[in-house]
Amino acid sequence: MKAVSILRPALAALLAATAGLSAAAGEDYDAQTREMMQSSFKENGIASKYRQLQLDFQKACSALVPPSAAAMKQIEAEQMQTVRWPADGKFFGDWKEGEKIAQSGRGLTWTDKAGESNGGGCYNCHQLAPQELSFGTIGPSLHRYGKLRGSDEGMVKYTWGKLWNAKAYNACSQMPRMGDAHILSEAQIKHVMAYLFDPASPVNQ
Amino acid sequence: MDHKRRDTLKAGGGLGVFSLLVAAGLIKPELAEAAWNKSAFEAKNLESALAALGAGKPGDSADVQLNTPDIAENGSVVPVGVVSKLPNTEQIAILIEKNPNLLAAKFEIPAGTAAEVQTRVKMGQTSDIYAVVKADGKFYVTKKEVKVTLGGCGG
Amino acid sequence: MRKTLGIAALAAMLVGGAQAQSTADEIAKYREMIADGNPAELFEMEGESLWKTPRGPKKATLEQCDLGQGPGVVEGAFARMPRYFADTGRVQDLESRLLTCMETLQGIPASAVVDGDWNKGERKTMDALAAYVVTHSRGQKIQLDLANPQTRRMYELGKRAFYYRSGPMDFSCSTCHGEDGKRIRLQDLPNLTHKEGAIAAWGSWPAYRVSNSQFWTMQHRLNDCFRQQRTAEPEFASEVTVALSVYMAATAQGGVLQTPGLKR
Amino acid sequence: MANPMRIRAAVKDGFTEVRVLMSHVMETGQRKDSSGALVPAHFITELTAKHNDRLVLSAQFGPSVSTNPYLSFKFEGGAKGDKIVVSWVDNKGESRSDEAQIA
Repeated sequence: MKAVSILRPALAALLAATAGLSAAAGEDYDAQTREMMQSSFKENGIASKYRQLQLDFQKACSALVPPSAAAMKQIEAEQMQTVRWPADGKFFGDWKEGEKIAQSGRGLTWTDKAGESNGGGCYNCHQLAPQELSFGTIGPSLHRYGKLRGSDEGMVKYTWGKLWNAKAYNACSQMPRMGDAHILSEAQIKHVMAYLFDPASPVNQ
Repeated sequence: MDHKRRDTLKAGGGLGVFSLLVAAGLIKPELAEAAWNKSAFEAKNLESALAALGAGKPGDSADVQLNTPDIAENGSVVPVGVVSKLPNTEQIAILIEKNPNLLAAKFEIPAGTAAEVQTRVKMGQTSDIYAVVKADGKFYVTKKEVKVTLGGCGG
Repeated sequence: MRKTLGIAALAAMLVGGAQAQSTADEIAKYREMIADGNPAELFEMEGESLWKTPRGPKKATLEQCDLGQGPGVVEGAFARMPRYFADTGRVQDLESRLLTCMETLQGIPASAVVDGDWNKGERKTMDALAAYVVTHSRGQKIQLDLANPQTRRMYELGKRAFYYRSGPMDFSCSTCHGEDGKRIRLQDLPNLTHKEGAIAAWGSWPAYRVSNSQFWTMQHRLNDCFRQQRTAEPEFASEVTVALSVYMAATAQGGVLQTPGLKR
Repeated sequence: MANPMRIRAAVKDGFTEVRVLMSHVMETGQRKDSSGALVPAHFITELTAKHNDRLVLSAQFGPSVSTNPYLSFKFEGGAKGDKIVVSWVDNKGESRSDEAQIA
């Protein structure tokens, strides 16, 4: 109850009365929630109990009050350290493979098996190629990504970094850390890069 | 649940509904239909499906209306309604061109029943749906494309 | 209708152009066409029959089950759940309360459901029983007893669980359900932090899902949300599932139940 | 064993509208289970609907009809309290017959 504890008691009581749902004094709901997020879950297949523990930035971005601007900056700097640039200096693979990765939302659930290659799930949240009507809107439209943004070195590196670890650019981004969290391989990220930038890719039509 | 009636019917084994009803004296034999049209239901292309229905090359008719959405949110359940404005409509069939078996359902419309049915079909992919109607002994057709989309997160 | 307008407005706003508009209109038409004749009715009929059938080691029916409105009262019970039950000393959702009734009245151990598989055995029985009970709250207003301190505690835990990010994809419930007008692929995502979205969600589960022809309870719905969130698996009727249910139902307080629903 | 059908029938403007929900898996025979084995085809093949003793609709289904099939149609006449009987049989010879009264 960090949010309420800094309020003067009278104001807290007023808010409590208005909401009708406020905490009883002395209850540490944050700690109880952390305990519950362990005790209510069990391991199933590749989905281990370890997944219930939070990384520092996950914890900061879960609070009812968002982190301060300074805290966000610090998370972003830390996450930037995780970005691994392509070993051979090549940023682009095959856009056709990239399209398959963008379409597939599979992988890492307790019904998936270890060692299978994961999808990127891009269409879950983004519009990409215009002929695919089934696209999500949690993230911005990426239609004509390369065409609109160009493909100078800065844009290419920004996009690679964003795919590798979106938290390096926006601490509490909703986008998974595709490279850093081992969701996609380096080769898969190259294919997705080609899907975004290649002039022949349907994304840029 | 009426277990007794169900068991009675079950005892009929592989007999069709009609045979059972005839056997039970519930309907007169002359109402009994021919058995399930195996060749029509197992047809793998439009031409052979139409041939098995005895429809040959049906003519297009604006009096046959197909009521479906243009886009189905899920291919497992695609609502299909067929209305025939043709007098003496006696049969309505629904075919899905790109399904492994084209013919989905066939309805016999006795006198006094409206030439208007609604059901739900499965579609494996975006395809044309055909409504084939037999009226006054002649066959008519209308078709419409239904797009099948992927709805969820695919996880 | 709210949903129809939502997706239409959203598509127009984000994409512009006639194509997106017509997609939204046609999806709305699709939903309207399948709305009549919800196969959930088949599960409700089965549930009613199961409710009245003597079962388990004690060969008893569930007709004396107390869902909070007194033994045997089904009418309106779901509209007031989850709620605190003095006999178990816990806040229980419909499914966890049905577990209590099956155990105490019929002698069927909770483990038969908790350790079971979806769509099989006693979990399948649970689906049908839930379909039966929630049908008898259809059209009623969601009325949680938020004055109860135990229920309030569960609300606070549920709210925090809703924002709890973890796992390889850093997701929480709020990733998908924290803003208005979002969708995954073509699927509208209700904003569960506001009343309207919470009513759309809590008020239409449990539901028949056309994509797999199954009837899903809220326990099943939440389980699959966590699966897609890439967390470990929540135990059936565990504290987190009840806490999230209290959070959703409390946010939807006063809204009208349309249970059982019909979903993609 | 098949579960009961849900049959609703109501008179409107001189017609009786009948809506039927059937409980059936409607397996196509093309689907694979989690172990990769084909699930055998299992679907309703024939259906009849009768008003009192008069046949008002007969139908043949293939495996493309959706799981838990829905059907609606209407016929002339019919009065409140009249009996509607719907019967089906599937490709495994299982069958079911249920009745309802016109509301």
